[in-house]
Amino acid sequence: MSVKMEQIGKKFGTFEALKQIDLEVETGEFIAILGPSGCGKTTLLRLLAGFLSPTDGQISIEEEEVGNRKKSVPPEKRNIGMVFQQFALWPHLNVEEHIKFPLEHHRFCSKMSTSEKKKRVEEVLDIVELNLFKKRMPQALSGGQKQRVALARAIAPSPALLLMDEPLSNLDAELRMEMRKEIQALHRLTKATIIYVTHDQGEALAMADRIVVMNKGEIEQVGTPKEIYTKPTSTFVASFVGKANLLKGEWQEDTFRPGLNKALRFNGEAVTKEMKAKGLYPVRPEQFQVLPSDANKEGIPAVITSVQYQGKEIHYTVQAEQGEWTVHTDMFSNFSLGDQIFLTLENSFREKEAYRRPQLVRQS
Amino acid sequence: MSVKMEQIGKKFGTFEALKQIDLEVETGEFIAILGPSGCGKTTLLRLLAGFLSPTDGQISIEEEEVGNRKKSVPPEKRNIGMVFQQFALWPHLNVEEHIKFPLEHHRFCSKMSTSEKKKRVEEVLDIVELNLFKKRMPQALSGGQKQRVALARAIAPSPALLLMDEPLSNLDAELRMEMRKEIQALHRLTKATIIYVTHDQGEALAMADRIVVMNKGEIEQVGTPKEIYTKPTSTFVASFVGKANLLKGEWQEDTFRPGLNKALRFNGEAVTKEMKAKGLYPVRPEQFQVLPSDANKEGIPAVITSVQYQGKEIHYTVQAEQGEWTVHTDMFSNFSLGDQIFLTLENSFREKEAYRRPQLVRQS
Amino acid sequence: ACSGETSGKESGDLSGELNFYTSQPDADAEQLVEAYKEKYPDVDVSIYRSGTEEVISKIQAEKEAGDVQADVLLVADAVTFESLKQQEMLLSYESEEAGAIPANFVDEENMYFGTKVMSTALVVNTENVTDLPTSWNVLTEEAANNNMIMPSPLYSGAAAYNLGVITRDDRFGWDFYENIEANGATITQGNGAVLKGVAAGEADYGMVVDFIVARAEAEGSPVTIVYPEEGVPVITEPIGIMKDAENEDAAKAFVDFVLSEEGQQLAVDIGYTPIREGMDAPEGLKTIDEMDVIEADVKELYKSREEDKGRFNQLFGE
Amino acid sequence: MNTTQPNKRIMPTRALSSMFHSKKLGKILALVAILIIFLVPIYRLVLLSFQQDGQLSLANYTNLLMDPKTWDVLYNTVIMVLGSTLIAVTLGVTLAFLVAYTDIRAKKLMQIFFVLPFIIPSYISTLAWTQFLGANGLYGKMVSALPFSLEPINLYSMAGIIFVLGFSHYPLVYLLSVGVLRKIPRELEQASRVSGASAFNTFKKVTLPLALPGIASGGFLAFLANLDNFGIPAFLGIPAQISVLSTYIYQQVVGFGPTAFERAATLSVLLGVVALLGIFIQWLLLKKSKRIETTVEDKKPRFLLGKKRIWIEVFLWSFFLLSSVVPFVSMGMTSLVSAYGLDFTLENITLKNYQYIFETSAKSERAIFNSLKLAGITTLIGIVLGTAFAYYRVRRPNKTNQFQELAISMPYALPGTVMALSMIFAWMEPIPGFNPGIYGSILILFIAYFTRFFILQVRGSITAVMQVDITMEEAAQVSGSNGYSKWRKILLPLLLPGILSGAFLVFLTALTELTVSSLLWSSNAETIGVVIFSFEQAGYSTYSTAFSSVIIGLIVVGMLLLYFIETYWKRKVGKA
Ligand SMILES: Nc1ncnc2c1ncn2[C@@H]1O[C@H](COP(=O)(O)OP(=O)(O)OP(=O)(O)O)[C@@H](O)[C@H]1O
Ligand SMILES: Nc1ncnc2c1ncn2[C@@H]1O[C@H](COP(=O)(O)OP(=O)(O)OP(=O)(O)O)[C@@H](O)[C@H]1O
Ligand SMILES: [Fe+3]
Ligand SMILES: [Mg+2]
Ligand SMILES: [Mg+2]
Repeated sequence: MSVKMEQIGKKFGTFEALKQIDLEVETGEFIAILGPSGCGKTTLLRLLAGFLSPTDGQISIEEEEVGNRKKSVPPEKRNIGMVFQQFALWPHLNVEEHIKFPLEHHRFCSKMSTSEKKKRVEEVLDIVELNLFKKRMPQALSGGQKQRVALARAIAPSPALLLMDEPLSNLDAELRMEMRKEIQALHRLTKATIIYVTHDQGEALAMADRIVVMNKGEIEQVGTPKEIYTKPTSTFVASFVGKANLLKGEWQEDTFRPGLNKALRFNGEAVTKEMKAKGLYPVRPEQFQVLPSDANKEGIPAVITSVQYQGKEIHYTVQAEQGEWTVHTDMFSNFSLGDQIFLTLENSFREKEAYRRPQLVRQS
Repeated sequence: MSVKMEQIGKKFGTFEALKQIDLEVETGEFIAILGPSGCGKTTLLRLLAGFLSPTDGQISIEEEEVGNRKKSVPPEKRNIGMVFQQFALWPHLNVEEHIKFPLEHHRFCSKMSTSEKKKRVEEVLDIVELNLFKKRMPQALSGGQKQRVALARAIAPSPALLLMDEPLSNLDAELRMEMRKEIQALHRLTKATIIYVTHDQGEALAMADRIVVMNKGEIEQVGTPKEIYTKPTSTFVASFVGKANLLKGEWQEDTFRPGLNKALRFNGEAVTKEMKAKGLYPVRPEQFQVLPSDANKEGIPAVITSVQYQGKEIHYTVQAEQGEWTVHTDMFSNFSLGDQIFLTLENSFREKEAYRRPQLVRQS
Repeated sequence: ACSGETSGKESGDLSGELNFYTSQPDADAEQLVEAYKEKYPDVDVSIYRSGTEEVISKIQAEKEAGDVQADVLLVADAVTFESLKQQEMLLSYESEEAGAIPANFVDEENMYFGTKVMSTALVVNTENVTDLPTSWNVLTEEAANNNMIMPSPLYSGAAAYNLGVITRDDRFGWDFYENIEANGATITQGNGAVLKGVAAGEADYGMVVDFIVARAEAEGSPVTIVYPEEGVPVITEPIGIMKDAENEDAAKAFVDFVLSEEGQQLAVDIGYTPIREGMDAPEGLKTIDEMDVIEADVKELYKSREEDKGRFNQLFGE
Repeated sequence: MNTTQPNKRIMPTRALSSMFHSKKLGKILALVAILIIFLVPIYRLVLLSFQQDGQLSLANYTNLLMDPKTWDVLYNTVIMVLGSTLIAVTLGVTLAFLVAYTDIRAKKLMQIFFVLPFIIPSYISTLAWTQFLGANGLYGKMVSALPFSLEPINLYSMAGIIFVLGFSHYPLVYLLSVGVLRKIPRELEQASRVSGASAFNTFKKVTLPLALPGIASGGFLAFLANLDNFGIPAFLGIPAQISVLSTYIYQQVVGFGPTAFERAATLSVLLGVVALLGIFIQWLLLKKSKRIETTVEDKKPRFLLGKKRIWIEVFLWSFFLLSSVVPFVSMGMTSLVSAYGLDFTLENITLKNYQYIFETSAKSERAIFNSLKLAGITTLIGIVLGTAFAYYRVRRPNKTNQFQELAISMPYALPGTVMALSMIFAWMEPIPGFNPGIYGSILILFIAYFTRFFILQVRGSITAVMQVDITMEEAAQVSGSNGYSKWRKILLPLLLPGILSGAFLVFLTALTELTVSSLLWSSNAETIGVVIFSFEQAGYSTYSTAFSSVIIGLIVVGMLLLYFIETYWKRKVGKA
């Protein structure tokens, strides 16, 4: 189902939760909405579902205007499914009944016989791995189990437009990975349009056809995961999605001279023109090379302010003169809080070489 | 505050949510509880808080028995703070009042003057970055904002024991990182004992002094993050925390011969004896080397079944004869669904060399 | 009277509907109507029965709403009728049967007629009082100190009537009520509550309408009625026809029947003192001839009722 | 894209706009219906208060307001209503709390005793109380056994009125709060406990504010019930010469003279103003109340009383003994003696009163049947319309429905007598000159009951709707369900306990209604109340108490039956 939002604005009282949102979604697309807490993701979904009316602009579904300042086609007429961020489970229905409900009522869900419904319920229970819990009431479920019920209810009728508001936030990594796969499979199978809100950029990058990055009620950038990750057009996207540290300095064509150590040169062929215009060089945490202070090598001086063990990696936060940066190293580095270090890039000094050559296989 | 659980069991009706839990927590320790959805994490916290009574065993806090089958010291006498998984915000109080509430009631919170309370509220609002929202009611907050209020309320009175149930699950990566740091700072500052439930092993590895891995109501392993990550004593821990793929094969002392390609040899000095006893060799996703089928090199044959773009990495799911495995490569690999590949390890064939030498700096 | 067709203009057999509003006890009203219907089987009588106050309020409300539904009215006392008369709500009817009724119980303009005699007398709890009093003055004496009950004129029309009559009698006047007040009288809403209070022994003396005492006594309640020597105020449960009565003929026949010997005998059988001269009173009650009746001019009573009540209220108010 | 397909675009717009119009039409119709049913009677009353000698004038008001007696009465009224409402709320909330949250036993059985004070006619409970506390009563005997002397309590006083009113009307608060309390998510209270608040502080700062919808609704109904009650202030106030608005209005109504009615109307308007006060307080409270996450009634105890339990149970049952059993037993005893006032000794005991009621009086049966029919229909229609209105009032609050709620409340606030008279004004000739015969048939009673008791259902339902979070409906809607199926499967199950407590109140009040019926009944349409009233008035206290005992006995048996059916059913379903 195609969706179009034109110049959408939404105010709560005087608070502008959404500003001038323009977005077109094609039938069958998988769109992830990514953005920090409070940026308006849920509000956007609620507008699409028809629970809220925009204070400005209009929303069309399948070329038909369904929402503007004055009118709003009610949710049940929109052929949608939705996973609510806060689950919204019905306390008087058990797991199975939750899944059966949309099968019985969704008006776009083809009429099913009782046995077909039963089969579908079992199918969906399988997907969310809740077969053993089908007779449980919501109060007797764990947080993650509740969330899976909410997911199951939304996908059961295979709606043409599926709105998901952080549907996996309460699940452990393992299960989350499985659910991701299930959602992707579902997407392939039903060709449903999916609009998927998440705070986890890994999820967005992995699953979406396109990602919409939002900030403070506005859209910052729309693009494929690769575009968003590798070609951020704004500092916000660079730091939010790519987790990039933005080094300030001077650009001379494709070469960057960091402000904190003018002797260094970084290759910057792959850096977007927007960054160059701002005099910034984005460095992702794992791109840094960390040298101990006694190494007597040139680099940007910084001090370790936090160390987080991550199994295969260690994440440091370092304080440089320009601000706080994040640095990831493999698990064998061994710096402690307060250590003085120097940061460089692999490609510094090697101006003539390509920024980084594609390699077939990683040699970690 | 020291906590001790002895032979704790908890049944809901006939369902055993917790079985024979033995756990000792030292004063000032930061314990993370990690486990899949529905394994009993929340139940454990609720027992510690005093909302539930164990059906077996006893709980002591500071050597004093606070809960067993028969008696239960009420929560307000336990000097604790808690972040609820489902937030449990009071709909009739605004953000500021939520934070003020424990300051006024917590009996272990030193009596504060009105101005001190005010100051503390501002401080905590700063920590969770909700200054602008202090007069908002919970209904008018986004999911992540609500969660931060729940966090703020729990930490405000600096309780001696802080129970947190997935306190960051609704936050974006950026904010989550900041909150992590704040919680760590708080921990350093107040020397509070923290018991932290999470489904995110990154969080657990980064923050905790010790990690408790649970599964199906039982404790699988307790240990420091390094121990848990590098020396899993059970297949569950290996795969759940380390995300390790467990290759089946034969052990000859420290050398492993994978079942799917008997010609290969893996070095296995670092592998725990429990794994060896089971004839398993754990391989973490990023340890695999992936060779294309035309490379004509020896390895374990597998087929790509899913590709997930992750920015700096690409995550593949592959189907080998022994089951599904997860493989992470850097962003420059370029396999598609259905591709036939061969998997090897860096240390295969090199039996004489150490499994992996510590390196000071990562050369990614 | 909204009730549609009035077919019975001919004097022979009457028909149509007749709305009878009354404050008589239920059973009494029913017996009366049954007896009437035996004579005029085609008249369909509907009874509305409630307290005098409620009946009058209802009629007033009906008037306010534009159409009085009642045809025949029978309520406790003459003053109430006087007020309706003043509001020109009654129909004048010279009943042939009225001749046998003492003239002072028939309205000058034949708008209402007394139908029975109900005196207000003393009620005494026989378990606690052995020495039966003889005078109203017992109420102002030590024996009745904080030990007597009377109905409130503010709530009960009959009590208001008694108040008017007694205060206008030279032997009593307002002094009598002042003394009662000083003696710690308890005021209740109506006669029923007085009887209950005395029967239950909450107080030993009470001022109450006679027939309910006789009835209770007959059933075995520890109470008895005492007619004081000074005489008793009497209410007559008058009957009258509403001006806009739609079924005038049936209404007139009803009045005639109530006043007739047959109708009066019915009252006696139920337990009331008949008003028709020359008939016997039921067991335990005096006939009208045997009673000394304390009386006052109905018109004057009507005019000064609000004033009387006001004075009473002041007297008994805190 | 917008301009290329004009047909496709206009069609739904038109359909939508016509729907919009029909919605508007429905709104207007509802408004008109409420105007007619609830406001016309009051309108006539107000009009009357501005009339003197058929002329429009303010004289009634100036006269009344200049009369110091009026101010006395107003003062008394306000004291009485506030005092008794306070007692009713305190008792109601305390008991609701004990039942909803603690592990006391036999809660289901207690339910029966909770409602008894509300359905025992007030003249009976008043009498029982006065007898109990009177010089020869049980209390007197108990007190005289004490080593020190205690003043006998004089119920014939303002304090007495407040006390008995409070004890008669606490069930309203109890019934509307107990479900609300049960629906408060446990975690909200737990969050308070881990924040260090004691059980008591948690109750004060979290539970109470969250239970506000129920407490305010119940308190408001108790407020109105206290305001319009006539029986208790009449019985206890007349001897003490305390007049309050309801009794004072009655005095005016039964007074003579051309201004009697007008004065009564004017006073009724004043009473309406006092009722407005209650409505505003209620709105203020409800404005503060917030919707909570929707849960089903959680009947598991939240507080284990431990050793204290037995003492609290003893206290509770003594309380029931006093507030429910004593009046009930005293009524039963009266109904068994052969004549009023006789001692309750073996030779005086007889069943003849019951015999009389069942054998000689066909009316009793007819009355029971009529009352059941009236109460049943009123309740059913009330459930549907009351819940619809409540939904609209809570989900789309606006000036119109706020005003409608006010209009709906008024008839319950007016004393029964005034209310009945207003009904006559309004319904005898709803269109001047045309009498459809509603007045004079059983229909008028039905309309009167509906008008008067609709607010009970509305409050019950509003309380219920306020406890259902909008996301419950949103989830239903994205699942494709709206209208019928959403109501049947999602809303009704969640609303049911609240709706039923409202319906329960409507049914019981309508079943035993006395004042309004005694003015509006017509031949062959007598109700239970009318029969009791006429026995009582004729001095047949033994009959009236026998009849009351039968009625209350039937209600109790009915409730017991429900109780057993429920436990039986649960056991059966539980096994299956
Ligand atoms: N009241 C209850 N009645 C019956 N079973 C329950 C009840 N509460 C929890 N359970 C079950 O106990 C198990 C443990 O629940 P718990 O809430 O502790 O899980 P959890 O580890 O917190 O999971 P999650 O990460 O999904 O929140 C779950 O399988 C759950 O379904
Ligand atoms: N009813 C409301 N009244 C006022 N402000 C509101 C209301 N609902 C939401 N907001 C505000 O609008 C902004 C956007 O909220 P929204 O729920 O869309 O955020 P979100 O992007 O979903 O955040 P999260 O990831 O934390 O769930 C927030 O700042 C929130 O405080
Ligand atoms: Fe009377
Ligand atoms: Mg959100
Ligand atoms: Mg949990």
